Amino acid sequence: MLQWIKDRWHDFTRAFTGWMGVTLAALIGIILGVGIFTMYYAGFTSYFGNDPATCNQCHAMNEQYNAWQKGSHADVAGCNDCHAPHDNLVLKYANKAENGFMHSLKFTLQNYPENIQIREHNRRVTEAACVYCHGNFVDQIKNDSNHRGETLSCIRCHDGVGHMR
Amino acid sequence: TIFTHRQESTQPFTQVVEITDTTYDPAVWGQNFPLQYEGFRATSEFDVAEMVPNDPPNTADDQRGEYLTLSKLAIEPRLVSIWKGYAFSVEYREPRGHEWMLIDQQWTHRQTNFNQVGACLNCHASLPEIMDSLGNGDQAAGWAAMNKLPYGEAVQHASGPIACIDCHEPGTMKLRITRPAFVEGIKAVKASEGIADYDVNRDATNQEMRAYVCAQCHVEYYFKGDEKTLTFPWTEGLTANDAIAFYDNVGFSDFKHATTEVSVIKAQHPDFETWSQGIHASNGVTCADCHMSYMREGAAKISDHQVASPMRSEATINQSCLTCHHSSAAEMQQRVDTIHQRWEDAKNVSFTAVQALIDDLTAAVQSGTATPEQLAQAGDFQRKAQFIVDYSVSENSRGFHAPAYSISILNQATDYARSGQLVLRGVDVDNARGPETYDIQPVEPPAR
Amino acid sequence: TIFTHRQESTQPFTQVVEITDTTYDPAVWGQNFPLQYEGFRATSEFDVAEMVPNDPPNTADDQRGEYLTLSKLAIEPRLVSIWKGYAFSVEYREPRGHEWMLIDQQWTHRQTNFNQVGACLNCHASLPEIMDSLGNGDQAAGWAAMNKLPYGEAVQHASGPIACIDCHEPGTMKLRITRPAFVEGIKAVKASEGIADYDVNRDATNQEMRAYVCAQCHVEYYFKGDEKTLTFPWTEGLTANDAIAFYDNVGFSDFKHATTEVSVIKAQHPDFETWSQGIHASNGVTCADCHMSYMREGAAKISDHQVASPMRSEATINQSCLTCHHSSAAEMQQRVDTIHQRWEDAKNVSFTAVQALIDDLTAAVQSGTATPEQLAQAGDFQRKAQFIVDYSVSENSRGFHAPAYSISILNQATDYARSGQLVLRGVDVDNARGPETYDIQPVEPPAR
Ligand code: HEC
Ligand code: HEC
Ligand code: HEC
Ligand code: HEC
Ligand code: HEC
Ligand code: HEC
Ligand code: HEC
Ligand code: HEC
Ligand code: HEC
Ligand code: HEC
Ligand code: HEC
Ligand code: HEC
Ligand code: HEC
Ligand code: HEC
Ligand SMILES: [Ca+2]
Ligand SMILES: [Ca+2]
Repeated sequence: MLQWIKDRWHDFTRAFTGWMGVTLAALIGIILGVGIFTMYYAGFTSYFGNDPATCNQCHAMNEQYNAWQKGSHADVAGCNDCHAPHDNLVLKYANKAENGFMHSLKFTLQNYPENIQIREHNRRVTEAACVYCHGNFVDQIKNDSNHRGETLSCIRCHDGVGHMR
Repeated sequence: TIFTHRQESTQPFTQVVEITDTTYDPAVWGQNFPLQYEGFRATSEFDVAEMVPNDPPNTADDQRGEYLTLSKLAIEPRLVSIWKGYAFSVEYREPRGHEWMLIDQQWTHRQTNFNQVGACLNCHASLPEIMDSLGNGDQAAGWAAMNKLPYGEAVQHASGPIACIDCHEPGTMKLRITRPAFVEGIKAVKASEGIADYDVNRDATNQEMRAYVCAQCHVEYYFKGDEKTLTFPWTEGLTANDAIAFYDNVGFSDFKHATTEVSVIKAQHPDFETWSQGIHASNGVTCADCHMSYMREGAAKISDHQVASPMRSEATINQSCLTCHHSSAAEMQQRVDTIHQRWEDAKNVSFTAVQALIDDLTAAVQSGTATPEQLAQAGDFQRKAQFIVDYSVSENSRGFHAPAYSISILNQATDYARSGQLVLRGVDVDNARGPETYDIQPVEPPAR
Repeated sequence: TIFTHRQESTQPFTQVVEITDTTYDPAVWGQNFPLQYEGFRATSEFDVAEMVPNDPPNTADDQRGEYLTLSKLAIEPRLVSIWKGYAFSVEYREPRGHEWMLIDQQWTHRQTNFNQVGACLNCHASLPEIMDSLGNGDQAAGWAAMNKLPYGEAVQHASGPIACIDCHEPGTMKLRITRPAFVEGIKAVKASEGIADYDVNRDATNQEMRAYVCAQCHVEYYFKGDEKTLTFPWTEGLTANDAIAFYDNVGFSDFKHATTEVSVIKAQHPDFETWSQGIHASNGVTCADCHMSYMREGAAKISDHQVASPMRSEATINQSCLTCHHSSAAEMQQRVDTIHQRWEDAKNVSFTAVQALIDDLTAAVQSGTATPEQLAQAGDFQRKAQFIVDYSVSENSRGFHAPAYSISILNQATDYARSGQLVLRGVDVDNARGPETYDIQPVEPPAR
């Protein structure tokens, strides 16, 4: 029974992706207030900042935080350099709000899998961040993908870059 | 947004010369892309330790240079047995780099001492120029003409081995398919998967193209009908058994075995088909990922155009395997060695059985002791068993591209070969029955 | 809530009771480690869909509860064939969780209707208590006594299935080996690798122990001599062929096959040996990594003590496989399915051959037509072929623990079984010859 409730809740929260998710999450969030509380507790304001320590407020992020510290990018990129959109401020904060809310909610309910998996839209944000910094270096190898209207996936090969598992 | 703009910058290259549909010469492309060109030419390099002297070199009869690759017929003499009556029993060697493809084909005894056709050129020369030249601009007509011409005539239209234009679209540098045989072949595969009207140059993803460009040549093939149209046997699917089913359906055989008189099929380099059955393929890891891995050249990252074994040095293992496998070069070499060894052992089990069947059938034909039904059945087992063993040996990775699959087909070959022997002794043989076809009850327990 | 999570992380273990060498009851350990205990007890759970009703349940003759697991003899009836003349042909089922081990052993017809010995308890009960009880504190003596006692007597000393004390050292909670058979077995393996005087409890790394604790039971075994000493056949190494060599060397057979009269060997659950031949083992991935993967409990990470299939739910796939494989649960399930299917197909090829040999040999014995040499040779082929197929079927991962290896041994089994059939027809059979043993020259090319 408990599993069933967990599963249904899981389905429900899966609906929170993309723009629709942002709106939905915000609405329901206000009604429930639960996630907001956690966000506050975890440091609501700092969630919108750039300090990786903020992310590590939640022990759910320990693994990534610790690995990031040992990884190749610790000196050059913080969490948000890879996980927040670089192109426009509105999008950046909308994305953060949605993520912040989702994570808080799930953290509170402990409704997240043992190995957290990046969601598709967040993966795209991250892949774009790679190109933001390494654009010139990878110009040539992206040629064919560009012509096909595809985005070359960097993490297909460089999956350990931010924080080796 | 900024990202999409960056991703869409479609002209990342410095254009020194203009490349058109008739820029056949790779050296001209090389002016725009010197790094890729350098790697491309380096496919002429080889390890002398893996070669034998061509003694005397460069005679009028043999222009293959100072060295030849090792003879696979000497390494695995049972290949001679299964190919008795066919050109392959005369000469068959290890391959070497792409720069050698035209020369090696022109001077092999399989070519010089037999009547071959222009279709051979599909995979050993730069094709666009030949098609344009023979078709006067109509590539389809040029291709049809080339396929059925005698080799000696067709080769006059070839100016060299594979070139940039064979894999890239001039101008955009997009990958593209230039071989009609692959266009048709992959269309059949997709159709069998329920995808209608597949146009590879229109529908393939970048990831797919990174395997498909190779799959124009590194595949099993036959020359169809009097037109000698190069064809890939893929309508049933991509496994070895699918290929056998295909040839049985269309009633094709390559030759009649000299001593067993069985009509048999020759398998050639099914690298692509085998790869497609492995775990790398199902994870989207392509030929280019391993054989043309990215390398850093100054401020840019490019694809290593020295197409060769990724295991040839610690540096290349690092550059290909270690990107995905967080391990060491030594450990990766170890894994590959284990896979090779296991495959080698399995091959020996199967090939011993195939050789035994051929010996038995040869004796039965000579002595005239077997019934026609027995000869037909045993012959069919020979056809299947030797095709599979041939398939596995002709595949170039010695089991690596799909370890469990490669051994599973060898297991079938063993069963077929031994079954053929049994049939000659009048045994009714069943193969590969499922448990549900048996009716055997558990034994009653003894009283306590 | 977040408060408790933060607090939990500071104090993962609380010592409530003291645990000593004689704290046999897991419930007592559970007071210190409630989370592990909870998982441990949950091995009693099962999926009713994979069970059949035990009708009527819990009679005086059968205390196995309301459900029994599926009969493997019904799923694969050829098992009955190879085991004719042995208890296994009477009842053999799918295993279930650890909590059932003692009950399932006590009430299987293999036990109730045959004379079994105390050695059976090695792997189906908590051992330290039995050894202490039977040896009055001298565990070695207690063990020797237990092995040869009739089962019905020995089981009186067993208070339950595996417990914490079987895997953990009281106090430190270090992993430890409690089974003398494994201490000896692994010593022999290490000796064959050139490591002298290996003491597993002193020399094993933590990583090794994460497999070794399981390898005390999930291994092929036999009862040696009149002492019925539980022994693992590992002096030659850990492969299936090494086991055959071992049994041949010591001249051991489990039983005489009822219809072929051949002395054959029974293989049981070689999960550890098979795993050791796979790529996970060579990368240091252990049983515990997949079957007892780490899980979050509040802020603490613990080992999931509900030992079971990692594929049982999306959550467990995530928790085990996805720690290393950056993929999705669905994709991992797909990979496992592919491996299972390929193994199943290979098993059917081999088993069809083995069944055919048994039928042939049975007929030959009945008709008395074969020579004694033929019977002996064909019998030896039966012994090897059925042992390998048995080995592969008794292994519990259906090919997963070492996909290519599992199929490679089945290939040998196919060859052996068919060879046995040929021998009965008077054929001289060669197996698995290397290419260097043949003398076949390439054919001379025809003149140009
Ligand atoms: C309130 C606790 C908390 C904080 C603070 C937190 N996270 Fe998370 N995060 C979680 C939880 C819980 C999940 C798992 C959600 C799931 O699996 O659906 C998660 C998942 C993720 C994911 C993967 C899932 C997805 O949405 O794509 C990313 C990426 C991520 N966090 C990044 C960050 C970054 C960057 C920060 C700091 C800016 C941060 N997190 C701060 C709790 C937190
Ligand atoms: C904020 C800018 C920034 C972002 C975002 C970024 N990188 Fe980097 N990356 C760098 C810099 C600077 C270096 C050089 C570090 C050094 O030399 O030690 C680097 C180094 C690397 C390296 C070489 C070191 C190694 O780990 O092997 C790789 C590969 C790489 N980045 C890939 C990526 C990928 C893939 C992403 C996206 C997932 C990414 N980078 C995102 C700035 C960035
Ligand atoms: C250099 C880029 C980079 C940096 C810096 C970075 N990440 Fe990531 N992160 C990634 C990439 C790439 C992925 C997707 C990995 C994958 O799917 O294999 C990812 C995935 C995640 C996930 C989902 C879990 C997973 O492995 O898929 C979480 C959670 C996360 N990051 C949190 C963080 C936190 C917290 C920080 C800062 C301490 C951080 N990241 C810093 C690139 C980065
Ligand atoms: C036009 C046909 C053609 C195409 C396209 C082609 N190959 Fe080849 N390849 C050949 C031929 C023919 C040879 C053998 C040349 C010889 O031995 O003279 C060869 C040789 C090789 C070798 C060397 C083998 C050795 O033992 O040294 C490798 C590796 C290889 N190819 C991989 C690839 C890969 C990867 C691709 C795609 C990126 C590819 N090939 C595309 C025809 C082709
Ligand atoms: C469908 C593509 C294709 C066709 C058609 C083809 N080849 Fe090849 N050939 C290859 C590939 C790929 C290799 C390298 C891999 C190998 O040796 O297995 C190769 C290797 C060779 C080699 C070097 C190794 C050896 O076999 O001794 C020779 C010689 C050769 N081919 C001759 C021919 C001749 C003669 C024909 C026509 C009868 C022909 N090829 C038709 C693709 C092809
Ligand atoms: C995951 C890596 C990987 C992928 C993907 C892969 N290969 Fe290979 N390939 C190998 C390895 C490893 C070998 C064995 C090389 C050796 O033993 O030196 C090999 C061997 C070969 C050889 C023989 C080379 C030689 O020097 O003997 C050819 C030809 C080849 N592969 C072609 C292909 C083609 C065509 C594809 C795609 C259809 C492909 N490979 C996909 C890794 C790969
Ligand atoms: C198919 C695999 C693959 C993909 C996809 C890929 N890379 Fe790489 N990348 C490599 C390899 C291999 C190297 C190492 C080249 C070398 O050592 O010469 C590399 C090197 C790099 C480096 C330099 C590392 C150094 O040592 O300085 C950076 C930065 C990088 N990649 C970024 C990216 C980015 C950004 C993307 C996506 C646009 C990307 N890569 C996509 C395989 C890949
Ligand atoms: C056997 C097929 C083949 C041949 C021949 C070939 N290429 Fe490529 N080339 C590839 C593949 C595969 C890629 C990777 C494309 C991708 O993933 O986007 C590539 C990529 C490139 C790129 C994009 C940048 C990079 O390095 O990834 C350039 C430029 C290029 N090739 C130039 C050339 C030139 C110049 C020649 C002739 C001298 C040539 N190629 C011959 C297969 C080939
Ligand atoms: C672009 C990524 C990538 C590259 C490059 C790559 N692999 Fe793999 N490899 C994988 C993936 C994904 C798997 C599946 C197992 C997993 O998820 O880890 C795998 C599995 C394997 C396996 C086990 C499966 C099997 O087929 O037996 C071996 C062995 C292996 N790789 C060897 C190699 C070698 C050797 C090379 C280089 C020649 C190589 N790989 C290059 C991604 C890669
Ligand atoms: C004391 C002997 C013993 C030890 C030690 C042991 N097992 Fe078992 N295991 C058994 C027995 C006996 C069964 C079957 C119980 C039954 O069916 O009643 C079993 C059943 C299982 C099953 C359930 C199979 C199914 O189909 O449900 C798994 C999984 C398993 N064991 C894995 C392990 C792992 C992993 C370890 C080590 C961490 C281990 N075992 C240690 C004896 C043992
Ligand atoms: C070396 C350890 C070991 C010994 C000794 C042992 N078992 Fe088991 N037994 C296991 C393991 C492990 C399993 C679970 C895996 C499996 O079923 O293959 C198991 C499963 C079982 C099962 C449940 C599945 C089935 O086979 O129907 C029964 C019943 C059983 N054993 C009875 C016995 C009897 C009776 C004996 C003595 C004759 C015995 N066992 C001796 C380890 C052992
Ligand atoms: C890399 C992961 C992995 C490792 C390591 C591993 N296993 Fe497994 N095991 C599996 C998978 C996957 C299955 C198939 C489960 C299924 O089909 O439900 C399996 C099946 C089993 C089963 C049968 C379970 C059932 O429910 O039918 C037993 C028993 C078992 N393993 C024991 C072991 C032992 C003992 C070891 C160590 C010697 C081990 N395993 C190592 C993944 C693993
Ligand atoms: C079949 C063997 C087995 C049995 C029985 C067993 N454990 Fe464990 N236990 C393990 C393994 C394996 C580990 C992981 C040890 C490591 O990697 O260091 C472990 C780890 C632990 C740990 C360390 C923390 C953790 O979770 O990793 C505790 C505490 C523990 N077990 C308690 C218990 C208790 C209490 C019982 C009985 C109720 C028990 N165990 C029964 C095999 C077993
Ligand atoms: C602790 C790490 C780890 C865990 C947990 C793990 N694997 Fe693996 N797996 C590996 C490594 C390492 C390889 C070797 C290939 C590579 O380097 O990627 C591999 C290879 C494989 C392969 C290809 C090789 C083969 O045997 O065919 C498959 C399939 C696979 N894993 C499935 C699984 C499944 C299913 C699970 C969970 C039940 C699992 N793995 C759990 C590390 C792990
Ligand atoms: Ca062919
Ligand atoms: Ca046994």
